[in-house]
Amino acid sequence: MNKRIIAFMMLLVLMVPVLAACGTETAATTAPAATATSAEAAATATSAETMPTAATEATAAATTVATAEATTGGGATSEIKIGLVTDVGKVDDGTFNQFAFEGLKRAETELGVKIDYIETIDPKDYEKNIEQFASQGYDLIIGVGFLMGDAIKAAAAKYPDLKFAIVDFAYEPALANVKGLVFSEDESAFIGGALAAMVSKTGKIGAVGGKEQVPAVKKFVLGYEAGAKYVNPDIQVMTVYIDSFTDPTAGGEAAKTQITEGADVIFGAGGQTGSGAIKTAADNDVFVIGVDQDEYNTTFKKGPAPKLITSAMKRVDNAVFEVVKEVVDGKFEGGVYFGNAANGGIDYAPFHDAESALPADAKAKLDEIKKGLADGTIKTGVTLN
Amino acid sequence: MTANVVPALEVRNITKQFPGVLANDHISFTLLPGEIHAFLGENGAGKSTLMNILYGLYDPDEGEILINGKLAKIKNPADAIGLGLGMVHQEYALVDTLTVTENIILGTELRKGPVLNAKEASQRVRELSEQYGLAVPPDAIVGDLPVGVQQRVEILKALYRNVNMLILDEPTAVLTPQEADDLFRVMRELADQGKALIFITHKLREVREVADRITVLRRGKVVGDADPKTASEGQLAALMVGRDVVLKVDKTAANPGDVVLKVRNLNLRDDRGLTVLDDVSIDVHAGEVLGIAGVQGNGQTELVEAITGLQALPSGSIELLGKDITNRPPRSITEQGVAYIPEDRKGTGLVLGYSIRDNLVLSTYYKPPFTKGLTFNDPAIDENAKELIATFDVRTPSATTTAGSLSGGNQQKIIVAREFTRKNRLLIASQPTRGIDVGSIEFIHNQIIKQRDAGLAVLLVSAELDEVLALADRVAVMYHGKIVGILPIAEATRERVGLLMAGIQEQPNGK
Amino acid sequence: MKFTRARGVGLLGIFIAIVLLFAVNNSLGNKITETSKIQSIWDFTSTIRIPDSAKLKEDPKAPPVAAIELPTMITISLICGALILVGGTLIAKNPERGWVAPYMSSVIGFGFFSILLWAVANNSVDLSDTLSRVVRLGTPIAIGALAGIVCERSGVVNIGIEGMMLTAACFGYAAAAISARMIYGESLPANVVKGVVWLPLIIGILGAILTGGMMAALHAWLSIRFKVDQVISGTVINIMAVGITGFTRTNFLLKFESPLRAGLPQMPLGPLADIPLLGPILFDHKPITYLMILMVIGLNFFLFRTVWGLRTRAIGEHPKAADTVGINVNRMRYRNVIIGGMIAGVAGAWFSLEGSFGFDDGMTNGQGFISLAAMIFGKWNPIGAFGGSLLFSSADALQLKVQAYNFDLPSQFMQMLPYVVTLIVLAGVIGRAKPPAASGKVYEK
Amino acid sequence: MANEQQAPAETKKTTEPQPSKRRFGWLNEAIVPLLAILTAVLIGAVIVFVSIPGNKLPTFDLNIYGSRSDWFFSTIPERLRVTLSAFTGLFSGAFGDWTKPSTIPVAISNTLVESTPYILAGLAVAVTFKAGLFNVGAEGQLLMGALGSVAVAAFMPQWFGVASLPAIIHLPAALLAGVIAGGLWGIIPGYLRAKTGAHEVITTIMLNYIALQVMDYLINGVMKDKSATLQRTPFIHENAALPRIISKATDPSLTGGQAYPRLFTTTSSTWDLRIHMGIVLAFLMVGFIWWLMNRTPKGFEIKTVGENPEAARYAGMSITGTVVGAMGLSGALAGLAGTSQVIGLEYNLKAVFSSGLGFDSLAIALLAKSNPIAIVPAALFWGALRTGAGAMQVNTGISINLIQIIQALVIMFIAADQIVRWIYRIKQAEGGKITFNRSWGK
Repeated sequence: MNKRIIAFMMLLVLMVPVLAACGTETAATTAPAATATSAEAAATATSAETMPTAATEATAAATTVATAEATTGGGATSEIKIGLVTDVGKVDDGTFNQFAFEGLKRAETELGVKIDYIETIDPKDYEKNIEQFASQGYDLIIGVGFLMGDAIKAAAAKYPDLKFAIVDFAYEPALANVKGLVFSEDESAFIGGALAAMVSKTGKIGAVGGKEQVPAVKKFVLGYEAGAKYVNPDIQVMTVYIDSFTDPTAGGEAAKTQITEGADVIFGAGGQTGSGAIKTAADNDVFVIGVDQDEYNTTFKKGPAPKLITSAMKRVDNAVFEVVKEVVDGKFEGGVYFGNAANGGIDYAPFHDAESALPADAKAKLDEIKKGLADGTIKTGVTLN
Repeated sequence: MTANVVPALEVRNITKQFPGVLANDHISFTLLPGEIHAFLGENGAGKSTLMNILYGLYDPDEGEILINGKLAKIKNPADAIGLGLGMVHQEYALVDTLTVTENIILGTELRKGPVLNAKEASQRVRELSEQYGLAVPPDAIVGDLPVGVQQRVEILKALYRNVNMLILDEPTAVLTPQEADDLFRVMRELADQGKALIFITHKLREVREVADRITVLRRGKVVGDADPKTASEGQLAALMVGRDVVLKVDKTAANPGDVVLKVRNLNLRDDRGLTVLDDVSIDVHAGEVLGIAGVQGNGQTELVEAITGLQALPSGSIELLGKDITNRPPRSITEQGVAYIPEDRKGTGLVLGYSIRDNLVLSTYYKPPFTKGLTFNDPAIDENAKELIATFDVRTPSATTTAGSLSGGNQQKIIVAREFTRKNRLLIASQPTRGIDVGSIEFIHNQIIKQRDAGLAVLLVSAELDEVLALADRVAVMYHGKIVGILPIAEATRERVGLLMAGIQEQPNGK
Repeated sequence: MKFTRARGVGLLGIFIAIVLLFAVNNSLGNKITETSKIQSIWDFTSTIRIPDSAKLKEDPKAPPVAAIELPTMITISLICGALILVGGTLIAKNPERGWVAPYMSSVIGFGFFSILLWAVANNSVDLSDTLSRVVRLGTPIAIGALAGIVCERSGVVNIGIEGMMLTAACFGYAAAAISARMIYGESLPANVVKGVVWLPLIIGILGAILTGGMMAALHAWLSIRFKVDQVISGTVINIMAVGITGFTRTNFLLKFESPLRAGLPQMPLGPLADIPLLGPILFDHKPITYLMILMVIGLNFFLFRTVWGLRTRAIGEHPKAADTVGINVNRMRYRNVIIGGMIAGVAGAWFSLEGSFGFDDGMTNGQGFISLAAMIFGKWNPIGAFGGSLLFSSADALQLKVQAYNFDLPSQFMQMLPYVVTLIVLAGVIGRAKPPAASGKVYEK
Repeated sequence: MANEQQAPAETKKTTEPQPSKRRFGWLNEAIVPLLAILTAVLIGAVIVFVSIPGNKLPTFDLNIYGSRSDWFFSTIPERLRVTLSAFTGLFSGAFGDWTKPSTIPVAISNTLVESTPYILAGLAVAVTFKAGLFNVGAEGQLLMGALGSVAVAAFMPQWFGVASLPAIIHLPAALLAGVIAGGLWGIIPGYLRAKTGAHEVITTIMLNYIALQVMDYLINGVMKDKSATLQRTPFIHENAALPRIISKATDPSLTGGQAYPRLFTTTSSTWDLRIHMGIVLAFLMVGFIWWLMNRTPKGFEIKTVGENPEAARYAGMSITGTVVGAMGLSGALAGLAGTSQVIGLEYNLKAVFSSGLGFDSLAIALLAKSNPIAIVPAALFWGALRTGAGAMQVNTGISINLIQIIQALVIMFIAADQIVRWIYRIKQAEGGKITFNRSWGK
């Protein structure tokens, strides 16, 4: 009795790859291009449309040269494939992982590219995860996060014919097949800080950051401080960094401490932690400033949010979308995309429900500052290290 | 004992099989109200199994139980209690951290809704203890009480549940002879009040003292009934063991030599600050057996552990052959020629999951011939096992059998084999024959005497007064951590030692 | 001179005091240049404010009830001096018992206080806010510790509390979100947008309790029915929890739009909340925090005054004894472990419905393990465990508080503070605590 | 349990109960773990089947499907296909796509690279299991090992004021530093356990958090590569690196000017592999630990302390010494895991987040029932799951958390093997249960 069950189970296990192989074959024969005697690689690329299994997607090409031929030689029938490797985190964790993914999703719907992603669980897997896409000849591979700097660089050297992009990191000197997507977070936060200083009555404002070691976070926080001091040199800025991007409770508590010590505007810069901070602060009736995206739409679920005065936006999504578009249009070049006030890569969000609570001239003043940042007449003065 | 009384309990053909052992083989007996029915048998004769079946802790494979003439199903202790059966376990079923009252009422609590009615419960316990003459402090924490009092709590626990049958499983094992007498008085009183009592023991004298009827068990079978008034100790012993037993150990007079072990002024307190060792000083000479008598838990364990280095000492000194070994690590003491049979065979003496072969080198594994360079020398270890198994008559299918699967006697032989074959000057044996069969007891007793005759100093600790009296050349008695007297064997009568064990000091000049 | 526990603790205390003194001296020395009013490190003062909670609501600038100005360096020196003195006495006298725990507690307590003074040198701090945060952050730890107590008192070690909390947080939030959607549809009716939506929140808490109970049932099933080592079984729970919640979150929760916007509300208890100092600490919290206080008192009562408590203590100490008087040990253990899991579920609800609103991967952040430490610290007594929880949460609260003052201690040191405190407490103070005797042991007849 | 390996050879026994059982002993040992894995994977498949993300399925459309349940049933073929492709993805990610032989070396190399720290950390935990300790601290010990080795590998020449040191000195020094740092981090909880009774489960978890902070502090402070924008240490010196086994020549411009060694150089991308000598070290350690535990007095002491501490004490073994030693050895092995990651694979150390290795290594040691040899297949299985997870996600969009669910189920079925035995009607085996020191206090 028991032997039979075991045997059956064993059989089942053996069947898995066999069945999969069958599935692959069927798909391949139904795919229109498969009947032609075109290069195997091309056929693979085509059949991938209908049958996205690893078996079919795995490129036949033994060398990267062949892969490159496949992607370019596929012509109109071949689909452009974009692979996204997240930093440790998820594609929907409310950090740059999510915003990069949203840019990519927009590219999927608007540009018709095929997108796939891998969520990294351990930093030592960066290289492996990039390899996963590279070895299958993805046209563009996007790495999210400065920690992936070395891994992307290595992969770019290994696969010179593939295109890469990396969020929050730029290479010096630039690499021919990598686009670094960096932002002047400080400028974005500078505007937010200026607004904070304008609405603060106590002369004290607070900032709650995520991990201090992440340059983007630090630039946000320092930019915020600089912006506030630009408007009111005597303003006191309290800063708390929290060693996590996913601890809204700690974020909220940090905001509360700052409020009891007199802060009446709170800036939250650090994923869920920052969102937790501004949500709690808003509940405690002080003004708050969001980060990365217009948090009116995310954290506050499209309102009502009378306390959210603006968000210091960093358009990772736009940058990712743009770089995909460049690939689709065949205009991709290695180098740096530098998102700043001048090119709209950073911005501040509309006031939404807080409009009435703000000083009348606030909008004008902010536009003026933004213009100043864009044309270089105002400098944030933020440098790291 | 009129014939027409309905038996309180009737057991018919109870059979219980454990893996490899037929613990109870078609046992039948009756128990009448108002009688004390003793069950006599060696360890492993099946007494405890039978009682655990009666009390619902085990399910019998066969047989039936009738209570007051009616067929009873006892699935668990709650059923047993409901049917009026109480039990005083060999190892007390008392929760040390709870109070006397809490222990007594546990399971049948006095309550106001979900809340305990502590006051009334305590009052009830007080009344009950007065009614049966069993004095206990109702609000004391049980763990703080002496064993004798704990046993009273156990009995009260049963009485509190209004039982009319009470099983006492080896109740005298931890009592002084005087405390035991006290217990017998209580038992008699209970019987006079109409309760039926089952009294389990392996001590012949006790059954003759208190029982109305005796059933003897051997290897799971009833081998005979006896009337305590007529049966002699010899007859009972023969029935119990199945052959004529030598109750005396053959030995010649001691021939003491130099002092081997010199213990001076040991003092020790436990975690709670209670005195465990109180200024203990003893000498053990080469070629003599110093027996330490005393009720368990009076500091014997700590004394022995202090000598063997297992217990750190704040004060006092221990010398072995003139060399100070106080607070030395156990290994260095062993290496100076100390063999030690620990009281807890399974917990301390052996690693039950290891093979016999490995257990036989448990304390010598690290040195040649058992090691060669960095690794074990397997042929030597195997050879050692083969030799000792043969010499010490360990009954086992093979040397790779795990120690845990052997009988208690064979387990003890492994320890004895391992310890006695080293080069020793001092032998410490703590409860060396507890819970093992008569054959093994005899074997081990003879080995101890052999060691003494070979010139070793022997320190024997036993809670069995008979064992001490049979083996020792001098008897030291411990009470509350103190050595209350040291007697040469010729002066050590059961009565004198018994009084000392109860802490009653003799006045030097007679009172 | 023997090295004993008392001496070790004394040495550690002296070491901490000296390091603290040097660090403060150094750090304040660096600060002198920044301001002109202060000439030497002795001129720094730290102000402790007790605000007027009643008036603060209308006027954020209302003057405090009291503002105690302490000379920073002198106070810290006195504290450290006293700690060094007592530590020295410990080393010299080597007392056998009764000293270690109070001394270590005061080293930690006064140490925290000194760090606070140090951070607010030349500044002021709101005491009632700091202390109320201690209670708030202590809530999940204390509830977790209670869960641990219920399990361990009945003889089952539960290191799966972390996992139970995490799953409960996840499914508690899910229950609230989904039920809100079912009751209100895609968006809340206009009249409740600003108010509190009680029904789904209560369903959420119940869902969390249920989830905790189910995870605990798995733990009980594995460790009682299958006699799996309880530490392993707890580990299974912890790993499983990470997987299940992560999977649920990405595959379901994130795709689900709930009309619910806010979690459990602040519930000041009327005039009681306006009492200076005491009000914010005890009477101005969210529901689960009040519930925690009730549970601590309640469990203490149930454990020591009721039939259930007596039996629970008995099966955790000596199951055989309980069995012989007719208590079904394993059934009772099942029941208690599940009750423990349900309590852990309440702690889980705190994370996703009270502390913050929403669920994130790993949002319990190891608090379940700290709960266990608090339980051990409290010697398996609810009140003691509550004290332990406050000790740990005060490390957390302090860490959040001092950072707001541009404190110059590296943030990593502040971040590791709770864990270091746990370690010190476990090693120094409770080394001798006696767990329930049968805890961790399978009961076999 | 003890010494069963050498039993059959020399003892001349007359009655060996069941010779056939003995001959296939390993199969009996392995059948339950295998079935546990199988069952866990099947349950995983059911989970995938039920919860396939919408973007991989035809969208629910009221006009076509009528109701949700219709939709569910009508998508069953599609669900089956995606489920299968999830697991084929898992397989091809871990072992290569066998229809395209060129993908095989890289995939297998990746699996081995992933498994290397699992083998070492699994061994680390297995050693403590043998001593009756439950070491959850492999993660912290690994981090400290990585820190120690990177300190020596990247900075040691600086301390002596030279440009570089010969490999014969530098590589062993780096290895040793990692082993010692990990070992010390393991000794702390060992000492606390032995001396104060503080339970190792909690102390090691606390030490994991502390290790993370210490590392974070150092990497952002004294050990930071000042020239890099990344928070990482400088690249290690090439003479301190463990060689890769076969790969293309590295580009020094990518690796801080260092040219890292390899045993065989290739120009083919197929054979440009990340596998490094760390795996060889891991196998050596497996052999060493087996030898230590089964053939030496020290191993005997560790096992005895684990089986019965009372008896060990009575037999003259030092409990404190053994517990501290076992934890130190465990820490050293975990430290070696971290070391091989740094000097064999990454060549520098980044500020990382918790990777859950502490719990993974517990699971591996449980799966292998603490048998050093069995650690290898257990770690390979774990490594394969992790390596394949990426491809699975690409194929199906299934959350990587599925892997964690499968892993937890595997441990559950291993720990409660009665469940598996009950499902497949296998008789209960003798012994083999692991037990730990149970109480929290002393």
